[in-house]
Amino acid sequence: MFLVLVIVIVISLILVMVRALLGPTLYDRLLAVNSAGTKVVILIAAYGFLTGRPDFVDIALLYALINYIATIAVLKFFEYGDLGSGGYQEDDL
Amino acid sequence: MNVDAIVIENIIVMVLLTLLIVVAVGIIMLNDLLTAVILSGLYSLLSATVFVAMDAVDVALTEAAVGAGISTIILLGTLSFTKRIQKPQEHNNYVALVIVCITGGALIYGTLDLPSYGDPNSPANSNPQLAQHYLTESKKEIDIPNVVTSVLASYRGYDTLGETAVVFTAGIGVLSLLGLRRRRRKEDPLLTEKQQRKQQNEDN
Amino acid sequence: MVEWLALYNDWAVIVIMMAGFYIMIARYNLVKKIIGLSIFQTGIFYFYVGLGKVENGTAPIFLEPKVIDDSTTNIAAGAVEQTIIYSNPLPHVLILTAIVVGVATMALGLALIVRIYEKYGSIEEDDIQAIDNKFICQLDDKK
Amino acid sequence: MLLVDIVSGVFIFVGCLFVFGGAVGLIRMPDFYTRLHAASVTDTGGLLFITIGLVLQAAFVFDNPAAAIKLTLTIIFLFFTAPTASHAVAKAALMANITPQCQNGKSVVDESLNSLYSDKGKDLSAVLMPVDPPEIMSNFAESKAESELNNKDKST
Repeated sequence: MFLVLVIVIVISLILVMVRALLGPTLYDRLLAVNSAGTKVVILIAAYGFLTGRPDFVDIALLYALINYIATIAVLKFFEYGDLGSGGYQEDDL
Repeated sequence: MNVDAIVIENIIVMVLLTLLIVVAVGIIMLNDLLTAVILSGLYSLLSATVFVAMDAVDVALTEAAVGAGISTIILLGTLSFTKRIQKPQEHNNYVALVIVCITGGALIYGTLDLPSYGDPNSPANSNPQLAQHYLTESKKEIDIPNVVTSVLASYRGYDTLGETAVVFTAGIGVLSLLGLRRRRRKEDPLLTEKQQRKQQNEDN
Repeated sequence: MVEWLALYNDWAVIVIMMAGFYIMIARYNLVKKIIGLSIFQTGIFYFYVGLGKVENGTAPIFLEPKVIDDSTTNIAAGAVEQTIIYSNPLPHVLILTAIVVGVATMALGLALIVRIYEKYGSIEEDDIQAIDNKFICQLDDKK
Repeated sequence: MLLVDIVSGVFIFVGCLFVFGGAVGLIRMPDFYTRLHAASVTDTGGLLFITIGLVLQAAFVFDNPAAAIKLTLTIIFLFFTAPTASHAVAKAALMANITPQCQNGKSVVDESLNSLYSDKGKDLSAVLMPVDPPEIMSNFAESKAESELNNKDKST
């Protein structure tokens, strides 16, 4: 069961990586990398079960958080060209 | 654990390493720097999976926090201060390719003497003074269930101290290079009055 | 394991390292060079950690024997009666140090690149060299 | 024991279908917004089913409640973060004027939505200039132009 899960996730990881390498726009690549991050979270969790030690789910948990931060940082760079400026404020609009 | 399980684990590691090669070649081929940064984030994601598959869970944790998180963000910060587009290179650098192929060939020739992957009798894994000592004695001597922690903090504590010194030095270097002079917010005409007042309050 | 596959991981690691090496010597963009440096570094990390992997082993965190249930269908079933094999923890420690130092190095290099961009207005190596050459020629003319 | 295996196996199988379908959709779909739709399936549906199956396994078969709790936390975090990330990607793409592909050569995006977001985007980019020396500002404008150029073609 876990073996099937791991194989399916690795295959879909390959498909997503093809999109990340081919993607016509940067947003496609970013979307593919974000999706690959979710798949890696599942893969790490499933690999722990496959080898019989499910103690290492911490890494998957950490990854779920870090992946989100990286995606949001890249998007902020896209929108403002800068990481330092703030987001929307009521005064600005 | 039977033989099939070992083969399956090895195949997973092989597939992941092959994917890493593909991503690295993609970083070579693509010209946009932002694309390269995004792909290097993907590279760190995959590399943590490789570390988990190679039983190095502590390394995977560090790589997750440091490789995927911090390095992506500092690369983006650099891009926000500099240019985003790489100047296109017309010619391929054949001299570099030849040098790389020769070096890689020499290294591959060197690997023929290495022990095979996962060999329990290799010198690194069977040394009674290092690996075996840590695995058998650290429960009695340090009493921490995680061997990596006990080696990192106790047996090789001075290494970790030196690492901290290196990180501290790098921090001083970055601060002295970039400094605090970037905060010229008051001169910016685009800020609204309310924000300026807020900043003055902060500065006071 | 098939004989020639036993070294496949080392070869893959060498290809990764050479990809990073190629970026470093063939691409003129400095940020790209830093990315290549980090790829080269990670190749070395895989090499070290791969040397520490032991067949049948698990991560070097001591197990309570009751953690593994005998009747499960997972791979490690039946490992309770045997002595549990752990992978070699020493490469993990070395690589843990190396990752943190590598990121510190990268941050320092990127700070240098930002300074270079402020001075030269470019982060391409050939542009910077051209500007340098022009400057040196001007100095020679003054003499 | 057998019942738990069957139930978690069904959950994991359904989740595998979601993940694989999402990956295939990411390859096969024609333009960005439909790909986004396909990828969101992986982030929520596939993750939910697979993780429920894994939680069942961890709690009842492996007898490891700590892992089950951590997996539940993973579900909770990803259910907050994954839709947020998808929404942010979609909004950023809309503000960068990426138009959906369509058959008549006309944009499918609703006119009111388009004007709402693109106008706001222009205003914001005028207001939120980087707070830095002038050369950086010109560089910013240049990079905006370059990004619009880059959105059209690919950068191989």
